[in-house]
Formats: sequence, structure tokens, C-alpha cells
Amino acid sequence: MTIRTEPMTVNVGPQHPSTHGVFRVRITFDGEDIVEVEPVLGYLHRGSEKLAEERNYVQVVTLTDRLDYTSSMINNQAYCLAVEQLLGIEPPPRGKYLRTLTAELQRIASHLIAVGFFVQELGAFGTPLMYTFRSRERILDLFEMLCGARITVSYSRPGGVFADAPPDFWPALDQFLSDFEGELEELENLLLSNEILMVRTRGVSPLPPDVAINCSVSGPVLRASGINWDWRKVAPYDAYDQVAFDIPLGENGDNYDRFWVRMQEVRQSLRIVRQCVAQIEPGPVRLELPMVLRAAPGAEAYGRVEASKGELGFFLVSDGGVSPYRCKIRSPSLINLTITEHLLLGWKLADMIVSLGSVDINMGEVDR
Amino acid sequence: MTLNVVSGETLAQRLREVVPNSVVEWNDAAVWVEPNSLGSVASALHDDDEIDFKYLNAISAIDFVEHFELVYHLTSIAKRQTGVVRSRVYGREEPAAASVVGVWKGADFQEREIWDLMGVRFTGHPNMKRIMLWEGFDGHPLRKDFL
Amino acid sequence: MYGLEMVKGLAVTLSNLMRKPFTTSYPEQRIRQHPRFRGEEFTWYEERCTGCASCAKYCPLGIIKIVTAPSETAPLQGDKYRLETFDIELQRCMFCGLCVEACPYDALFMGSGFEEGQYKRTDLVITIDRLRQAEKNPSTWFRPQLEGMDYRPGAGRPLGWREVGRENWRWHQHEKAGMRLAGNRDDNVSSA
Amino acid sequence: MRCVTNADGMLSADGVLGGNPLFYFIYNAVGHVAPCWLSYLIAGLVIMLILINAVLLGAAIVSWGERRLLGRFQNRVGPNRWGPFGAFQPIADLAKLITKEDIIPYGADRLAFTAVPVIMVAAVLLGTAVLPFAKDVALVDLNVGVLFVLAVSSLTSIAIFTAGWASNNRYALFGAGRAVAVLLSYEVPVVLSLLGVVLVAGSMSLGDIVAAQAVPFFLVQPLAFFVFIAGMSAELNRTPFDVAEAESEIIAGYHTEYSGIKFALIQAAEFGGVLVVSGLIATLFLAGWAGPLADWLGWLWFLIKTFIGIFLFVWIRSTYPRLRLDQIMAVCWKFLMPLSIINLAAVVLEVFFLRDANGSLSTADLWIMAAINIALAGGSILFFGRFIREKVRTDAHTAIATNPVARGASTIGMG
Repeated sequence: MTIRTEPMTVNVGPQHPSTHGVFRVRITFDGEDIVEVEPVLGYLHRGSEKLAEERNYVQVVTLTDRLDYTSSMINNQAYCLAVEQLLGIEPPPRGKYLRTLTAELQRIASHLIAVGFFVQELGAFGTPLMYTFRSRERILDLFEMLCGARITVSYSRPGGVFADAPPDFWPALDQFLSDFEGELEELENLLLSNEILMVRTRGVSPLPPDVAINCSVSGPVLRASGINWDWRKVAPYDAYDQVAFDIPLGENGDNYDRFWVRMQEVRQSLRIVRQCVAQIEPGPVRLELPMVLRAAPGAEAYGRVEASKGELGFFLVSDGGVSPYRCKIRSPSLINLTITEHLLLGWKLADMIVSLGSVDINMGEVDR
Repeated sequence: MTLNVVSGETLAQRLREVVPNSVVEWNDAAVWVEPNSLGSVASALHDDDEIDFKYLNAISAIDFVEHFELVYHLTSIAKRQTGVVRSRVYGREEPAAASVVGVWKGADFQEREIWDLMGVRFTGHPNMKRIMLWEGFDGHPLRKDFL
Repeated sequence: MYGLEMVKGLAVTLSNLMRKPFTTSYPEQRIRQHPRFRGEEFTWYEERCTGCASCAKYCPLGIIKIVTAPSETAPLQGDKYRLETFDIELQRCMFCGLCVEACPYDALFMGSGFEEGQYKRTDLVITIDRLRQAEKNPSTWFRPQLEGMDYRPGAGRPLGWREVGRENWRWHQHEKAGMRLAGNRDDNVSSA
Repeated sequence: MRCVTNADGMLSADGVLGGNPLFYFIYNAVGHVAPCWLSYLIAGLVIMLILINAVLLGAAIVSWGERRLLGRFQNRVGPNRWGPFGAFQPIADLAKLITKEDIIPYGADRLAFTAVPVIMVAAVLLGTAVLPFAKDVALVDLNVGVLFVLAVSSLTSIAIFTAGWASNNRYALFGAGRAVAVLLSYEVPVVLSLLGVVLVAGSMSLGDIVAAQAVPFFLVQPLAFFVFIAGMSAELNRTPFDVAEAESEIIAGYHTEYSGIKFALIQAAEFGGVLVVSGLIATLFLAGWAGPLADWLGWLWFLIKTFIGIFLFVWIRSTYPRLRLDQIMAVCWKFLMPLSIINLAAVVLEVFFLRDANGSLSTADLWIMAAINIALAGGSILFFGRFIREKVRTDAHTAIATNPVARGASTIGMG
């Protein structure tokens, strides 16, 4: 006997406790099973690309802070790389190392948020989240020491970073690195092979590699599907060619793999930070550039980095003026959302939240 | 492990064999193609064994006032090479280009965004609606003449 | 396996029960603020300011409003302008610090406060009088000369205008033309 | 007419309030000036008022304690603003909630929507009626106490379903559907586990069950203890079975639309439920008021044991993620059901072989049972736990197998 059921359409978001900001999905449920998915975006659209056309090259750095507000350092870095490519300049080595170091610290912070909220969405009442935030606060403290702000850092500038680290930064960083080892271990003990977490996430919403490539997915989501693609390795920028690190790869591309890849990337980032601290040498951190930069008319540059969410690219076009003629932002979160339908269809309401969390989107970046 | 850049010339030669009358011009960095042949160009590049552009990085649209320019950054993950395909779309009232969603699903949101903000319509896109702004919004904000 | 990992998880949370909380109860306890903190209540030294409006031009949001007028009292001393308006619209400020970066004479500094709450939006606009009267606790952000001084903003020792410059600006006079120096508090240095 | 009576007078015959000294004190005092029926009513109402207030105050303390404990488990402070260690926080919350607007959503069934908080609180209060707080101190020592507790605790499921249905909200409907599925399923193993307890104690009266625990029943029947805790966390909607109000999935589940004083009542019912269930755990498995100097300090032992139960619930809540609805059903029917049946079978056999001529069990017998059952518990939890895990594993494997481009093992490894 089949039971006749009536599909029920539910608006999940934009004010849902766990849609990562103001993301909205219109979902049709059959009981608890998802039969239709339609993502609705744009609630945080601020027109960053248009704003960038009216600001000079340095001022745009402050806009990039606000794209993915959980990884501002990496956004700054990506934009500055694009501008440097546009101007044909290269920052001094210490600047490169500082950028690499801060980017990896930011990657740790961002992945900690991703993992914390992922487990929060699985229903753990705040505990893993508080543990991850405990470590993240330390990183943000380091950022405050470095550049006076915790989230909207504006640390990188075209031609380097705005200032060298203060002398008390290095002992604080060492202290953090040694403390974080234990905190990370605690987190792994709590989460990495917890049976409930495994049961909830293994085999759920798998993303096959061919779909991942076809949907232009990038970052940890792509690597969780088993594809060895990391811009830090493929086209090393800044000081990434000077440091050794591994790329964790998943097997099935399910929720657990995406979570696992992030946990492992935190370890690898820690490794990179340690190497940066060991290798960095005194010297200038920023090129002497005029305050108002000008690029050659018609110059174009596509600068990209491996941000915490995926490939973050800035496509800059210059018309010879003081501000970019066009500043296209290739945001990983938006393009990773292409797989929403693939991930959710056929799974249950409870898995929907977790799968969305495992993609780790950030609405500041999706809507821009 | 290095990243090769496929020059526009190579792309142009390949495209002229597979998709006739599609190539407009080329230089070292990129190849320019006809906007309404973008779909077949995309599948040609996607299926070609040598070029193997299975991964679409980004579609950018630039408003050069006299024309719109679409820039496709493409990557082959297996061959570790990148390339750029560009296309000029003329007209300001209802400029249109062929959609590449059938080839790269990742173009879905990006083409919708370009339609929304730049006003270039992609023919063949299954869901050509505004994405960031609401339906009924007047104008396309990223155009240079939008104030 | 077999629920042992779940027992391990219980052990982790139990060990944290005994640990000291890592949060602070904000109004009573305050975390240590770093000297580079970019805070509100900009510190501005009228003595150093020439009214060039570099900050206003460099502000990405255009929230700084500067109006200068020709000085009538002492035009021959090199002080051609006096400032009539120096408004910072704090409610739109994003504390990027680019105005500080742009200032060529070390006259504008980020502040060190972070508790600006007002009942009216207009009260959030910092006016020139408020800037004059405010206690000078400049942040060391983008001011390397302050970092070498072992100075901490908020530690209770305001800095006078002579101490904050990159070098001794001889051409700044103690009292500029047309200045109302009612709120000038740094007269520990005798006049030049 | 004077209605003075002594402790074994006419009123003890009806069983209700039997032997309660406070009751007789009030009854006698009022009886000097009032007719019999009125003094009976007044005495009863006073006792009930005391109990209701005690339970609601207890719920407030539980809510405060849970938040403090959760805070410390999560390495933060928890509520600490008002009163010593923030102890007046529940009062502040209540004051806030009472002053909030009481919203009944458009399209809601007003009567049902309003009745739900009342039903929920009533169910919790009813549960306390049979709890022995100390030696011979219970509102009523029903001879079917266990049955009564089970009956009133399932009232909650009706209330929750009504709430979900009456709210005219889809999230609430999700919550209601989930809650009913969970609550109805988990009744079965809980009842089966309590059957073992009743068998060993030889009585359904909670007072007798406490008296029978020469060896606490969590040692004699660890399986029943485990199943009861798991089942009760499901009935209380607590982690890892809190699907009915899973805040990350369906906002707040069945009470999404409740606000103001109604929300406060639902919260009171939830925390009161924790209190009552912890009291039940203390009574049924931790020997209730029994302990050194039980005649005078029985209430203290009861409180301590209740606190152990509360702590256990908070601890579990702070640690585990939530299971999915189908997995919760799997845990119930494939894991807890067999465990409770094994427990019941073992207890039946043991009682059959160990009991003496009158059908009662000595302390030595209980220790023997404890030894056998602990071994049995370990073995069967491992066995059935593996069973569940195997099932999940194959699920995962089929998912991979249907994946057309599944890759071989490739973990970290790339220079």
C-alpha cells in the first residue's frame, strides 16, 4: 500500500538559525524528504564590484575585507596579488612571508568556524563551536596585534603589507602555536571519529568528482571529492613555493570527507605557519609606491588564490585611471552553491542543513 | 608541477578546425570568438583531448560602452593548463550570447549574475532570471551608464 | 567504534568542565587591547594639522568634512589656513584607517575607544570641538614612531602633539594663527 | 462539628495523602473552625500549592543549573549577571517573558494553541505526585505508581502534537510529526525496561521499589538503566534525540510560534520534565532516598541522586550531536528494544531461579543478579552496537558504490 502524501513547500531562510547568514532555499518536502530545491540569493548584495569602480586601488582593499568576513586576510591577499599583477610589481620577501603567514592563520580561523558550525548544525549544542571559537579568538587577537582589527583587517596592500609585525607579535604567535596543538587535539578527540557524527555524515550527500569539476566547485569541497587541485600548489603565489605542505584529499566527497578535509587542512596550515616563522627574514615589508596607483590603460590581470572556501579570483581591468575600470570578483562561495541541488535532492531535512554547512558558504561572498 | 598557459593562437587553431566561423581574432593571451557560437566553442574546448578545459573558473563581463566583453577563464585539471576565451557582444538594448550551462554547470549562477548586473542575456540558459536583485528591478547596475 | 569514541568525547567535555573559562565578563573585566587597535574617537592634533584634507580625499566613504578659511591673524607666519570644520561621520566610518595612512603630517590618529553609543545619529558625528577637547590617546596604527616609545593607548598617559610626530616639526608653531586653544592640554613643554 | 482525627483515623482509608503529617496538621488546625469537607479541601490545596511551587521553582533551578553547567562544559561562564552566580536568571527570564507580547499566529487554532502549555505543565506536575521525596514522604504512594508515571509522561506527546498542529506553522508541524514518532516508539523500550524493575521489586509502588533496593537497581539491571536513560532523553527531547525541537533544523520545532508566558510555561514544563525524570531515575535505579541516616537525611540523598541524573543529562547534551529521525528509530527498534527484551528475559529467569519460598529476593541474590547482568549488559551493548554500526557502514558503502566515479583510497599524499 502506498501512502499518498502531499508535498509541502518551506522557505528555509533567510532568517533561519543555520543558513549561514541570509541564504534562502525554497524547498519542497515530501514528508521529510527533499524533492525540489531552489536557492534564492541576494539578501546581502552590496554591489562591491560597482563600488570598486569608484575607489582607488588601495581603497578597494577595505571592500575586500567585507566579502568573506571570515577570511579577510586571504581576500586582501587575493586582491593585492591581482593589483600587483596589473602593475607588474612584486612585493619584498618579508611582505610575502607575512602575507602567507597571516593567510594561513586566517585559513585556520575560517576552517575552525566551518567545522564548528558544521557540528553545531549536526545538533551538538554549542560545545564544539565554543571550542573552535576559543582558538579562533586567539588568532583574531593576533590579527588585532598585527593590524588593529580583528575581522576587517585590511592588512595586505598592493606591494606588500601595510606594516611589519610589532615585536611582541612573535612570542604571542609562538605561544598560540604551542597552545593550539593541544586544543586541536582536543577537538579531534571530540569530533573526528565520534560515532554519532560518523553516522550522520558518512555517505550523506556525496559529490562525485566529475560533477564537482563540471559545477566549477573549488576549495575543500573539490578536494573532498578526491581531486588534487590547490592553487597554492598548482600556481604558487607569495611564499607558498618556499614551504612544504600536503593536500588532504577525500574519497567519496560526502559530508564527512568535507569535514575531514577541513580538519586536516588546519593541521597543514599550522605546518605552513611554523615554516614561515622559521624562514622569515628581516627586511622591508612594502614597496615604496605612490598613495594613488595608476595602471597602464588596457592592462588586465586575473589574480587568484586558494581561499579558505575555494578559488578566489579578482579580474581587474584598467583604463589608466586611478581606480579599476572593472573589478570582477570570482567568489568561491557563490559558485560552490551550484551544487546545492545535487547535494540536497533526495536527502532528508536534517541532512539538508548539514550538507549546506559542509559546503561552508559565506553570504558576504555569495552576494558581494 | 607547473601551470601551463594555452596561448590564444593554439586555441584559435583548434577552434577553427572544430567550429568554423567562430574565431574573430586572437593574441597570446586569449582568443576572441563570436558570442552566438559560445556554446559550440565551449563544448569543443571541453571535449578536446589536448585542451581538455573541463573546469570553468570564472565568467567576467566588462562594459566597454561600445561593446560588452565576456571573458571565460578556463582550466584543465588533468593537463594542468589554463586558457582564456573572450567574446565581444555588441548592442546595448538586448545584447545576447550563447549560454555554456549545458557544458559547464558552474556557469549557471555566473551567467544569471551577468544578466542581472550587466544585462547580457544568455540564450539557452534554462533559468535566465535575476539572481542578486529582484525581478522588476529597473536597469543593470554594473553597466557604466547606470547611475 | 563500539561507542568508545563517544566515551572519549564525554571525557573531553568533562575535562573542560574543570578548566577556567576563556571568556571575560565584559564591563568588569576587559581584555588587553593592543596598541594598534583601530578604534573610534579619532585623535587629532590641531597643532600639526595643515588642513590639507588628504584624509578627506583618501577616505573610501567620504565621511570626513573639512572646511578651512584663510587665516587673518598671522598670514606672514606661514599659517595660511585655519580649520573651521572637521567633521567625521562616525556612524558610517568603517575604521579602515586609510585617513591616518594618508595624513602627511601625523596630525590624525586612530583612537583607542570602542564604546560609542548615542541616542541620536547626529550625535555620532565627531565635530571639531569634540576632537579638540578629547583626551589624546592615539592608536599606534600606522605610526611606527609611537611603537618604539613603549606607549600603550588607554594606559592613562595622553600624548602631546610634540611627542607623536615622526620628527620634530619645527615649522609647526605652538600656537597657530586663528586657533582657539582652550582645550590645549599638552603645555608640559614650555613654549618654543 | 469537629473533624479532628489522628494519623490512622478515617481519612487514611482513602489512600490519598495517607500518613502525611503536614496534611493532618493543616486538617486538624482548620477543622477547629470549618466543616470537614472544607478543611479536607483546604489542606489538600495547601499541599498541592507547595508541591506545584516546589516543582516550578525546581524547574527554574534546573534551567539555571543547566545553563551554568553547559557554560562550564563549553569553557565559558554562563549566566552570571543577576544574583549570586546568576542564580536569579530564571526570574529575570520569567519577568521578561511575562512582559512580552503573547502572540497567537494568524490561522492558529486558538483553543488548542492556548491549552498546550497548560497540558504540558500539568503532565509534569502529575508526575511528581507519586515521587517519594524521602522516607514515607510522597503526595500519594499509589500501588500502581510506575504505571501512573508512564501514563502521565505520555500526555506530553499529545500536547506536543497539538502544539505543532495548532500553530499553523510548517516547522512546528515538522516538529510535531517528529516528536510523536519518537515519543510513541520510545514508550515501548522504556516500559519493557521498567518491567524488569517491577519484577525484581515485586511491586509497582515507587515507595516499595525504593525499599526493595538493597542493591541499587542500576547495578542489578544496568541494561534497564541504560535503556531508561536513553528512552527518557528521547521523551524529554534532549540530545542526541532532540529532533522535535532541533533548533538548527526546524527553528524550535513544535514551539516555534509560542511567545511570552506560553513559551515560559513550555520551558518550565521542559525543565520540570528533566527534574521529574531525574527524580524517577533516582527513585527507580539509584535507590531514591535510601542511604546513611535515611530516616532524617532521606530528602538529601534524594536531592543528590536527582542532581546526578540532571548532571548526566546536561553532560550528554553538551557532548553529542543529534541523530537523524530514521536513525533514532533504528536506535529504538534495533538497539534499545532487543536490549530491553534481553534484560527482561534475564530478570525473569533470575527471579524464577533465585527467589525463595515467599517469592522474595535476598541481598545476596541481588548481588548475584548484578554480577550476571553487568556482564550481560556489556556483552549485549557491544553486540547490538556492532549490529547498528554494520548497518550504517553498508549504507555508506552502497552510496559509494552507486557513485560512478568512486576513487581508490587517496588520502594525504602529494609533495
